[in-house]
Amino acid sequence: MHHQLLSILIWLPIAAGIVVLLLGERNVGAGRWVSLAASVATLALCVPLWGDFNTHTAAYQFVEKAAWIPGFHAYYALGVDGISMPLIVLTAFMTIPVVIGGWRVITKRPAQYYAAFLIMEGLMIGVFSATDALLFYFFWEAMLIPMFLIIGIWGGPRRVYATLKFFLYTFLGSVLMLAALIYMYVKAGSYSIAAFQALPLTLTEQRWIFFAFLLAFAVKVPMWPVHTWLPDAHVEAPTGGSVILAAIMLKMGGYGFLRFMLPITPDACREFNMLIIALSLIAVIYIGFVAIVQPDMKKLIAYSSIAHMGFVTLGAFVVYEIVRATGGLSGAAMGMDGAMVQMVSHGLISGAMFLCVGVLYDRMHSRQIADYGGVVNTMPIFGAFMVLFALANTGLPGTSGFVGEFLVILASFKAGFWFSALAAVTLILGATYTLWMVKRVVFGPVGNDHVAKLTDLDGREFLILGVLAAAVLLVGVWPEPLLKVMEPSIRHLVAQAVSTKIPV
Amino acid sequence: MRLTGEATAVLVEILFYAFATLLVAGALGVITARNPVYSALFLVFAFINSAGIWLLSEAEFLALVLVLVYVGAVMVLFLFVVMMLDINIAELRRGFTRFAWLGWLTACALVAEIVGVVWTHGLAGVDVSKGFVPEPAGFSNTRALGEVLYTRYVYPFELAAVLLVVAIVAAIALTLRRRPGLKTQDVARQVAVRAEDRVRVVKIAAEKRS
Amino acid sequence: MITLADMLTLSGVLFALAVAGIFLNRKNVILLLMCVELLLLSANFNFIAFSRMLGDLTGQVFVFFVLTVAAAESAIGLAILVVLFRERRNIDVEDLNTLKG
Amino acid sequence: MNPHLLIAIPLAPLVAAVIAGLGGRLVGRTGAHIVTIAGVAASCLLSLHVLEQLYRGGATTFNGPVYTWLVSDGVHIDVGFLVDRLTALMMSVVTFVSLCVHVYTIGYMRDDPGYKRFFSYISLFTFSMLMLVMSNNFMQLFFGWEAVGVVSYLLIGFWYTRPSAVFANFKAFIVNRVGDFGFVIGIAAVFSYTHSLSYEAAFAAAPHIAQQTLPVFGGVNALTLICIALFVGAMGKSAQVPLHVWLPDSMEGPTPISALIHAATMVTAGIFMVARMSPLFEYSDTALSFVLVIGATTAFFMGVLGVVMNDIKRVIAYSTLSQLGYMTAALGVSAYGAGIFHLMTHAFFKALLFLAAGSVIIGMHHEQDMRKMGGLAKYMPITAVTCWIGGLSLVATPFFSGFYSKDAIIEAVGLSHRWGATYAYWCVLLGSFITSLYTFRLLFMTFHGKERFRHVQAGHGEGHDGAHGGDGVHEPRESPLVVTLPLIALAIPSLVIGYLTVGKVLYGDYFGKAIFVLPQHAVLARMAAEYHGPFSLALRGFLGAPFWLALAGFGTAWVFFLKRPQLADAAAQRFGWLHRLLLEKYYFDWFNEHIVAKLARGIGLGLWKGGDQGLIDGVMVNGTANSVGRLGGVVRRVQNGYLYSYAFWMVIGLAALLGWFLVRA
Repeated sequence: MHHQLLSILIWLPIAAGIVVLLLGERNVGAGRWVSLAASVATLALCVPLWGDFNTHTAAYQFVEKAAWIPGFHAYYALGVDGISMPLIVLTAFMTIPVVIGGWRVITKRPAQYYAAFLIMEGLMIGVFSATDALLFYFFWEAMLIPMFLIIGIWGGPRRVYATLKFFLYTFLGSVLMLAALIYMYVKAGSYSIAAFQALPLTLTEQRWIFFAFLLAFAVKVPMWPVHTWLPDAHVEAPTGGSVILAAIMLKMGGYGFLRFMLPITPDACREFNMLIIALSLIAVIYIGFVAIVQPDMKKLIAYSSIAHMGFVTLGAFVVYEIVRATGGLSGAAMGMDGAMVQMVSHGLISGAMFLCVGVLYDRMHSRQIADYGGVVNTMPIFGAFMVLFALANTGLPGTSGFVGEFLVILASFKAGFWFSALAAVTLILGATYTLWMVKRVVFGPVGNDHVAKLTDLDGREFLILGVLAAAVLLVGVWPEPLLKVMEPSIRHLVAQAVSTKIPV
Repeated sequence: MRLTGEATAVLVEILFYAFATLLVAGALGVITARNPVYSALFLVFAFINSAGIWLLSEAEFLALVLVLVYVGAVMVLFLFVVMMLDINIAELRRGFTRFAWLGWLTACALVAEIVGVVWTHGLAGVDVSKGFVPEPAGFSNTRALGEVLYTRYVYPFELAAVLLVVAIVAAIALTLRRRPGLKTQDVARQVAVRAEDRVRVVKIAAEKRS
Repeated sequence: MITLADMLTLSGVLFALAVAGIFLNRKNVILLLMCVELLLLSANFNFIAFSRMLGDLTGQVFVFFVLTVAAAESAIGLAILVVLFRERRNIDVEDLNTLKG
Repeated sequence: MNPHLLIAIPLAPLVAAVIAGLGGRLVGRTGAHIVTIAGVAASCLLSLHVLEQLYRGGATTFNGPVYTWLVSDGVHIDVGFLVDRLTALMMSVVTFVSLCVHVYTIGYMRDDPGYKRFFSYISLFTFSMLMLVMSNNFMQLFFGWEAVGVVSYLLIGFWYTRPSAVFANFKAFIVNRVGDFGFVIGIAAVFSYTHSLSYEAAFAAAPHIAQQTLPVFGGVNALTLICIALFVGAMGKSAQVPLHVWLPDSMEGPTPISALIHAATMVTAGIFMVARMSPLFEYSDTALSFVLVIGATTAFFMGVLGVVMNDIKRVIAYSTLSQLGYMTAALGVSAYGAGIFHLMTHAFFKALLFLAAGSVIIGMHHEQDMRKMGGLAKYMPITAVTCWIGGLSLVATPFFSGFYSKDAIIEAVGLSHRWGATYAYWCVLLGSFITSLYTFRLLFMTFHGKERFRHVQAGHGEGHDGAHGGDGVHEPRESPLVVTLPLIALAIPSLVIGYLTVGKVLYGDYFGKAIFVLPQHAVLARMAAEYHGPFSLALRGFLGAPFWLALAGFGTAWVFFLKRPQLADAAAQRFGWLHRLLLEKYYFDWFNEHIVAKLARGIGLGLWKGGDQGLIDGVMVNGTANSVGRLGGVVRRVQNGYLYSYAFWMVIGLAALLGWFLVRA
């Protein structure tokens, strides 16, 4: 069963999605249970994926290969290593709260809502497990369609603008990536990512490919100049859409950096790493300030996501500065470990925070901070969860938010004092904007009579937030298992990143 | 009297230039003619001259086809249409002059370029100065064409036929007008008639004769 | 004897005249159709010139087909003209701009 | 010392906190405080047992991991304990004071709806403080550091319906985070040299790092940068001058937490950390001078503010700031032992003062303004006596524990030759006059003199007391036993602990290897030479300048606030500007709120509106969309429907093509 596990992980949710679609709007009840069963089953399948994962080798595991388009030498090749496996588990883990979260709340065409999410889950797992570049690209573009529909149909008032902007932004980036992939296919003869990683390329070629990949992944991360689609997409997306967008889709960019840019164009990365580091630091500070003044809760969390993702790109690209500054490699792997953990933890935390905002939005249909005040008086349990996730968002040690940032700050100091100092500014800014929001929303006297009529969490919401809180605390208190899984792959990636591929 | 080989060449050349100038004059006439009928006639004149040239270059079947079929049918069609539509000629003249200079300028530029290309560079390796190879005495252009036409080009030939049929059908379909009042026989409806909607059995009470 | 250059020059001149005819006249649709005929004629000149020069009959066969096409085209052109005339009572080119962007 | 016993010490309060916090209905109010008190009591007994083991039992220092937190890039970062005499002392102080506060809270928070939540928080705090104190690596130190900050955030904002409390806890957390910003950079710097986070790796590498220079700020000495960065963290937590603004506001929280967190334990975390990092600090003189100057400045200038405050808890808060300045000054002159010793004695008498103030507040039905008190000694004898003991100990009257620790610091600063020592000596010396001035002002205004609370009630009758309804005047009553018992329990050590332990802890070799002092800096060793027992030290104290300054403070306070109170108001009028400067707390708060906060919001708005919406969205994204639309408009005109114009463009194209062909061929 082992070597079909990834295919099952991909196609089970998609099949379930189609079943729910066929069940249609009439028997939505059945549709809900089918989608819940499918998402739980997918997570259950992740147990053997993690359990039987061999943590001593950087090679791909659970490998599958079947002919797909013989004409292009493109194969249906799947495989998982330390970098992609945690993200697959995160995808499976985060879909369940979305399905449960939308149980009562979604009234407009719920069957299609669930179907869209399930299909998207399958496609996202596909992106992470594809080891054939064309298959990766296929999943990468296909994944946009469900999200496009989710934001477009179930979104807020300005949803059409937001979803179009989201789609065009991502699509523009990834089309250039396709060009780069084709170019490399022509040189390498096949689409396998391993072949691309081994393919010798001259510096000019690497530069072009580097910038093609950079645009595609920078939009996804999102990095500073191309980030303006995220706040709009989040504000207009339904709660479930926001959770998946923040928890998983932003990780695609980070995953792309680690999987494609560093191994395939190491020399170009070495040449432009200051650019990426500068953009990441700008993201941390610039977006930190911008987040302070946001009147809308979801926009604030969206901006905080951009700031946190700035750490991922910083951690990934600090390796070159470390080599330049210290000559050695010690600390480089720590930076990438930090980037990976930051991705997983940010997925959990921002997903949870969007669920919290969703809980409030379902009751009061407003996302403006000004409309709330003293929510903890009428919703104490919710208040506790909100404060916990807010503190996790500021990077409180003991929660998962701290692990990633701490490792990146430690590693970036080896590269230079100012990298670490500017990155550490997030401690202050993060605390300021998150806790200022918490102060105005959760604490204080009861704001208005709407707040007085709020009802506390019901069973379902308590279950979701409880599970997420447990996950955040577990990763924060004991991150060892997460790091043990990715350690060999990160070491292999560091070796690839510092090697040179220019044909002599 | 038979002309010597070299003399015939000179004669051919003279004839060619004569026909060429007349042809150009005809074409010019077509464009500048005030009345569409005149331009149609100039066109006919141009066609005849080009037929002449074709004969000179020993493509006699085509020359004849051109004259008989083309001039005969198409030009007549043109004249027929021009005559049928009572276009007021005065009104036609007015719009001609505004862009005249620009038009002529581009036409001359075009001519200059074509001539320049042909005369100076030769068409990528084609030697333009070579003349024709005269056909052997008993050679019949028509038979040669016939053979080629019905062997290698049968399929395009059939297609051309189909094309013409389509053209006919299209022309008719476009211009056919069904006048409303026209009583035409509609066989289909006649056949489809049933007894009961024609014959009605009516019971009328018998009246005493007064 | 007739050289290729002469034939090509002649067809070039004819072609230029026809094109000038097309965009010079502002009024008359019929003249447009005639100019198209002239264009085809100049094309035929080239065909015959090359066919005779290369000694290969395909050029002439092609002229044959060009003529059929020209006939069909002018037939339909005139049919359209007639319908247009019935519709508009005048056929000057100035008014025919409804298909603009 | 078996590790399981050590793990039990922090774990007991944690388990208790979880049970009390999440237990909810099944634990009930009494159940909550029983569980938490049991947890803290167990932890306190175990700590005392460990202290006794280390002190006399001859047990060796324990330094071992508990579990591996993570392994990254070959670096083992784990949760581990380092328990030596310094840790044992701190553990005992923390758990003892926490126990007293737990018992005290039963009385203080009796009618508060958040009863269980409060107990859960204070035992969670004890857990965090113990993790901080017992850690053997920087990660766990930082974990404890932030956890303590979070719990103080929760506790300051305990009465979350009061906007002032919610603002105070937000401010406290942010200022702590500014300190932690420096702290994390210090840790990263140490890590970059030792490639490990454990203490002994850092201490071993200290001499080597001292020779390194960092290319930043024009080549600064690496160790100095590390020490100053770590000290910035300590400044944030122990409220030294620029980052002290949060402590006075944290009085918004209930009094027990003021006693526990903002007097005895949390604020001392910074002092403990510098003492723990003594092997690092010793090698960098500039860092120690920096510490000395900051400490001395805080000691003097914060004390001065204590004199003008009218809220009883704020006076004690500023006194805490001033005493923390003393401890930092002690650290600055490498007299780490004196700093820790003062920390211990201060923990007792300051907690005592806070709890006494709390008892006064309960007695006066939540009235905190000293101007509405007076002559309470008759009604609350035990509180008065214990408060007097605390006050005398604070003022460093000989034989009281405060004397032994504070005088030692003043003497140590006097003996030190470090840069800034003279400035520090004068600050610290005048500080003792200021300390006695505000302490006796507090004692006289609260317990003696005219009873000012009576006519106030008759006057307008509203305010807190009115809230309780009731007809005539409420006689202030002595607090119940459960409140006064901790007072007495704290009064005893405030009185005697100094006398008993000064020989061994301060001048003896109590700390041993836990605190590392370079021979040339060993100020305490020189003082130990003239030490002949606590009694003779106290007698000599009577001759020392600090005692006479304290006496002068007593006299002025007696004249200004007891004999002729109107003199104080007259002085306030004459020195109007000085009075306002002090009332405005040197305009620190004004500066933070108006300059720093407004600037941050301004930058945020500017970047958001200008940067995001204006530049990126306006120009680049929507800009391109609109320009495509406009371009479309232009191109559309070419399609004008006229056949001849199309033909014209065709010809132009043909001509161009032919021309190009002509030219190129």
